[in-house]
Amino acid sequence: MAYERKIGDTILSVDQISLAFGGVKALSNISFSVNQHEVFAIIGPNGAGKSSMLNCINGFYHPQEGTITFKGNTRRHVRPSEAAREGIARTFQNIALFKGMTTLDNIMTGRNTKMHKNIFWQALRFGPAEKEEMEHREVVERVIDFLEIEAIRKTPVGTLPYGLQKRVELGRALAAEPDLLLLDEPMAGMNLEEKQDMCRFILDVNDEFGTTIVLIEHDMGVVMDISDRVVVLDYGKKLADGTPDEVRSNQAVIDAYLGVAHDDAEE
Amino acid sequence: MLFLLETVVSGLLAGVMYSLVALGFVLIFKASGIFNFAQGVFALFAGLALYDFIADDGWFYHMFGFVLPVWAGIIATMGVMIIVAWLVEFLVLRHLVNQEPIILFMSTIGLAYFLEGLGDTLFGSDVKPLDIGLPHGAVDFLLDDYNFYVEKLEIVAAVVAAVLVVVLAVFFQKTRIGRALRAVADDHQAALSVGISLRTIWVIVWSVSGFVALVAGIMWGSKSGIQFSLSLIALKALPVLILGGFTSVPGAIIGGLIIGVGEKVAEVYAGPFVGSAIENWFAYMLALAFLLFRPQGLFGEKIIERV
Amino acid sequence: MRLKLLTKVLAVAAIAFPLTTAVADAYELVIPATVYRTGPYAPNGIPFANGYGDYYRMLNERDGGIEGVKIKYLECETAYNTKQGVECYENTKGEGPSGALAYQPLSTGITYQLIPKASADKIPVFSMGYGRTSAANGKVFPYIFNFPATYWDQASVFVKYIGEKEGGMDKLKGKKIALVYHNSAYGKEPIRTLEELSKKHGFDLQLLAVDHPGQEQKATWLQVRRKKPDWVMMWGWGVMNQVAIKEAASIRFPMDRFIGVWWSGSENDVLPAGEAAHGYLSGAFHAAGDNFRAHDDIKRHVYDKGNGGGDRDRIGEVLYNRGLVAAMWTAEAIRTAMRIHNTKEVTGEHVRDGFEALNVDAKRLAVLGLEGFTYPVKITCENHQGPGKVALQQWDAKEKKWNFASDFYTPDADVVGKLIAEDSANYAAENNITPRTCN
Amino acid sequence: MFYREAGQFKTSYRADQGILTIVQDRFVIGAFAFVAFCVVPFFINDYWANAILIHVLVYVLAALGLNILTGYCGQVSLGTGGFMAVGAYASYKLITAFPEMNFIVAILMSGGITAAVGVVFGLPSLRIKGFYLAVATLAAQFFLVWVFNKFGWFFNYSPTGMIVSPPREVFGFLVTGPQASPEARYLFCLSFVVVFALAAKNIVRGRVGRSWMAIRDMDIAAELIGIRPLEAKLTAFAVSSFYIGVAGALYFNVWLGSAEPTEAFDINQSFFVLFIIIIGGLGSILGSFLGAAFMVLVPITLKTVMVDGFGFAVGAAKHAEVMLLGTLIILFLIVEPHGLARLWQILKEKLRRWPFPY
Repeated sequence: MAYERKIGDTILSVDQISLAFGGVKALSNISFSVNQHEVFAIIGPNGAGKSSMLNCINGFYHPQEGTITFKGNTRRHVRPSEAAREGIARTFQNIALFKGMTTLDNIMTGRNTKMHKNIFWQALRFGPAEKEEMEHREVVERVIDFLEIEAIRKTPVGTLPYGLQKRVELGRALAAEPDLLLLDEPMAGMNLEEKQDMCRFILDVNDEFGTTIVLIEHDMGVVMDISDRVVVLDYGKKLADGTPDEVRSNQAVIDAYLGVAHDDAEE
Repeated sequence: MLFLLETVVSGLLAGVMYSLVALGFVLIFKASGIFNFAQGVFALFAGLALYDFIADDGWFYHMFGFVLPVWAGIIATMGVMIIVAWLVEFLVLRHLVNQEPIILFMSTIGLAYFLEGLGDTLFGSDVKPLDIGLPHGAVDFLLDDYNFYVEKLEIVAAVVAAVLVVVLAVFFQKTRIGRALRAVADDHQAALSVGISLRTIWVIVWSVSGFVALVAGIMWGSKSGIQFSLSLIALKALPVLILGGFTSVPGAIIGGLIIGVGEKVAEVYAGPFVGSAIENWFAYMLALAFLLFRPQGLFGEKIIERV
Repeated sequence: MRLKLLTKVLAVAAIAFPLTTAVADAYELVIPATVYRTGPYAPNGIPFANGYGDYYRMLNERDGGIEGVKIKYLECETAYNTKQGVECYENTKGEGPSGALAYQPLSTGITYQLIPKASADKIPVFSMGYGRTSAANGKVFPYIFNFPATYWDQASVFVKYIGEKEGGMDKLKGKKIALVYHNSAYGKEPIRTLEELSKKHGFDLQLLAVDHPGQEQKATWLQVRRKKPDWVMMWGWGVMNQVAIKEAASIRFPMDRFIGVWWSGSENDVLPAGEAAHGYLSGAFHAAGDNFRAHDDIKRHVYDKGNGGGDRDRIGEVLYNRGLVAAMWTAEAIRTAMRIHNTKEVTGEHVRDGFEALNVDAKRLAVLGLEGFTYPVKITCENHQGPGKVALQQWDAKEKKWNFASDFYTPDADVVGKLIAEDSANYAAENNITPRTCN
Repeated sequence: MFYREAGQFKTSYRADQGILTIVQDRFVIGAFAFVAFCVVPFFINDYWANAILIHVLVYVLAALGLNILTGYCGQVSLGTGGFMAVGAYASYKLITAFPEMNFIVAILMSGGITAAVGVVFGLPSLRIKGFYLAVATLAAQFFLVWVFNKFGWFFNYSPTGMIVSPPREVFGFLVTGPQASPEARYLFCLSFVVVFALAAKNIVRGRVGRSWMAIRDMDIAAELIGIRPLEAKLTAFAVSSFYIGVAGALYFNVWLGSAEPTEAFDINQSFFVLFIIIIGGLGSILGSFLGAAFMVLVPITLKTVMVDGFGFAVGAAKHAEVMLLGTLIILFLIVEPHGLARLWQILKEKLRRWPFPY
């Protein structure tokens, strides 16, 4: 169903990542790469290490081994704020909005890394700071239009329903105009209509802004439908990667999903 | 060398006195997540009430014409503290369920104000010498034979503190109410869902910490007389709290000992070089230094961050 | 006791009685008092306020005021807090046609606060034995009075007393004297003087600060044990006094070598320590006890009518008497002002002149019913601190009363005078004040 | 009926992001400003200036500072008293060492010095959170007060450690010292407060303010969208301390005129400012004004009513006042935990719909 798009070179490559909490191995020797302009899905059962993987990519967890190369910069440890400044944005499994702020302000925080007027100009506001603010407001308004959330612009996000909060969170990530967008279960807990909307937004983002997307999702229908490539994790290990069709026919994946008994010694 | 030992022992004993105050904070924080600013005023209020029951110029004497013996006075005061705890739950906490910690903290400040005014109105502002027969003065043979000074009152305080901790531990570990308390401390929602009444638990916890406040009030009050300043002992407990962790009973004791020894040794040995009266800020700096390595306090529960 | 209970009941029932009965049309002498009956220092503030107020109430009842003009005594609660003192001052200074006639600020912070303000408003401040010591220089501080003796006088008198007990001032050389002080402006007052005196006499001065409130003094007394001073002086306040005396008793420091400032020498301070406080010394410039005619008058004219400020059986406590003597001097200053300005409608400025011409000698004291209660005081334009004499009183734990342990000593004028000149000159320079000339 | 926004359209983002977007609001605030600047000075006397207006204004400024740190950035601090002391002592040293220095410059520089000190004591906030941080800032409180009490250089070696503010002029009007007129001192403080409140409002609705609030609401998520916690927290500490330092300088120079560290800047000062922002409303500029007015005016009103109105004995009145204040605080928290500012907002919402029930 995907559009005819120009898939570019590798933008992100994950190389031999291992992550452990105390004695528990969350990820072991994971490698894959994501190409520019791609919709890339990470799937796997609960506890497979999907969120940990995202957390490694944007620097919230620091893997013990392996490297991550983003836009040609190879690193293992990076602070999350620096990852964001390099162009990685994300949404969260449990919504992580700023509850005390309005929708508009939440999305404006996404522009923070792109605003540069210092605090003295801001205290004065009149003049350059205001001009800068207005420029970014326009960008944010485009995001708001795009996500069709104009009506809740001035509402504190804490009071919004779940589906809308998810949308605002996506808006905040989009406002940063990222090169790589990480979506952690963007459709969890949504009904069919909301899911359809969300799919549309994701594909539109990918299409209109050319943003590379890495997403985690449980709904196989959705994943197989919208992603270009899929990587399957299970118990911290990579089972397979490839196009949806390849993955669908992979025996290991089928076993994992259909619940064939695990060889525990493998752990 | 002997003097250093004396300083350390004095510091440990002073630390026990701080722990007595800190314990009350810990109990309430553990069970309800409330930082009870009124704990110091509780100690004052309990002391005032006790004095009133056992002295011949109080309300009690005027109303009934006799005074209570000390043990009965303590029991009667405990009754007063239970009533206070119940009123606090009924009039304040009940209406503030699920508010942010800082709001609850603020409400305890309102409570502190109220009790301060009430205590003064009911019992007057004079210094009330509290003598319930606790020994005080130096331990004679040590001072006479070894020139080593230890205060009797503080030894009593240490023994009382030890007994108190044991009693609390037994209460928490072995009794049904204790188990319920621990359940509430772990997770309010879960505790509620298995049929534990949060309100009852809160009344019990506040009563217990009222009891701890009474003990602290007796110990500190025996030293200085019962007076308004007693409510300020809370400030001595704060560094102990951050060092030991807000949620740990052993933390309150160990924290108290560390702070006590640390500040006394610093004051006696380093004080003269940098100018005296450093112990107040030194206690906080010491606690701060520990915090930089363990941001949740020495015995506090580890803070796990997730997204 | 019954009365106390009654007061309590009244307070609880929120039907307190009016302190002053205002007569709208007559000229009244407004005397405000910034008292502290609440807060950590209330135990000290209450007896002082009672004594201060009772004396005025007695004058009103007995003599119809001062020279027949009623006194309007206004209390304002500060809780020993400077910020509340500001409100009290502003609230009371314009009261009545006379305006406030004299302030008794009763806290070092409020006194410093009022020194410039009251001077600008031309209202005398009578900080009796406390506040800014260099205000003794009337040329720089025309509206501030701190007689009969200052902290610096007192420090020098204590050293004299110690010298006498050691067998002569030359014996002070090499002796160790420790100062345990409240770590605040008040407590730090005597340090400069003692440092000068230690240079002069060659004793070794050890400074031990105690932070507010002073409930925990382990470290301080450990240092006393370690350094083994021969004498300990204390500039303490509030709970610090009680704890210090107890701690000193515990380490068996001899009480008759432990001298407190006159704010560390009341019944409140020694009673919690019980027998152990026997022999403890403190500074004093007036007697303790209620065996003076003025006390009888207060009982008869004030307490018998149920208008007393406190408990009848606490009349005559040290701090009560201190309030009383402050009221007496203030009233005499107003009387003097009426005489020299030949008017009954005196203002703050007149009362300032009254203070500067104040002369309460032994004869006058006898007339006032306070014979031997304190020593004669004469104030002049230059000298606002008076004679500066201080005696030592000693606590008798068995009788539960204070007795004089010495005569009134005169201070070391050389040392103190130099320091006053120096500090008041600094103040004048910083605040662009040209000292006035006195003639 | 009268208070509504119907028919008021905004045609630019600029207009939409104004502070007062409703005409009626602008009118009310304008009227307030007019009265404060042009009417009050003609009626002010010593009592109103010293006991009430300057008192409130100084605390508004301190509360703005603490609100930036606690209300907007979520870092609870109990070091306010200590930081006010830094501002006060810095200004004292500056104006006594350089008598010719412009007084406004001296005050702003004191704020700058306080900001630097604030940043140093803000460093632990990177690791320590919540009440642990609150108690850790007490270390700053006690340490700073100790320093100013201990080292003679700070108080020009006066024998007691008391500092007294010398008379200084601004535009030819005395603003400190006993001879300064109440209107001059009031207008001086008012101007500071108005300018600083506007600046604070501008900062909190711009980029910096949003990053503070992001840290407050969810620090991890804030970091993951590119906000550097170090930078955000330390700017909050710096700006907050700057405000508090200026407040401390005004508190000492213009309001009290003299101060000693152990009493004027003690721990109660820290608590008092914290009460103001909680009662007024955390994260609200208006709340700082309402809270300061509440905490200053309520006790004075209670006292006046009880002592002057009913003739209570002062001691009993004080006890009753403390009890009533405590009760009021609890009552307010129960009625509206988000403070007076939120109460005001709810009132406006109601007014907007009035006279219709919904």
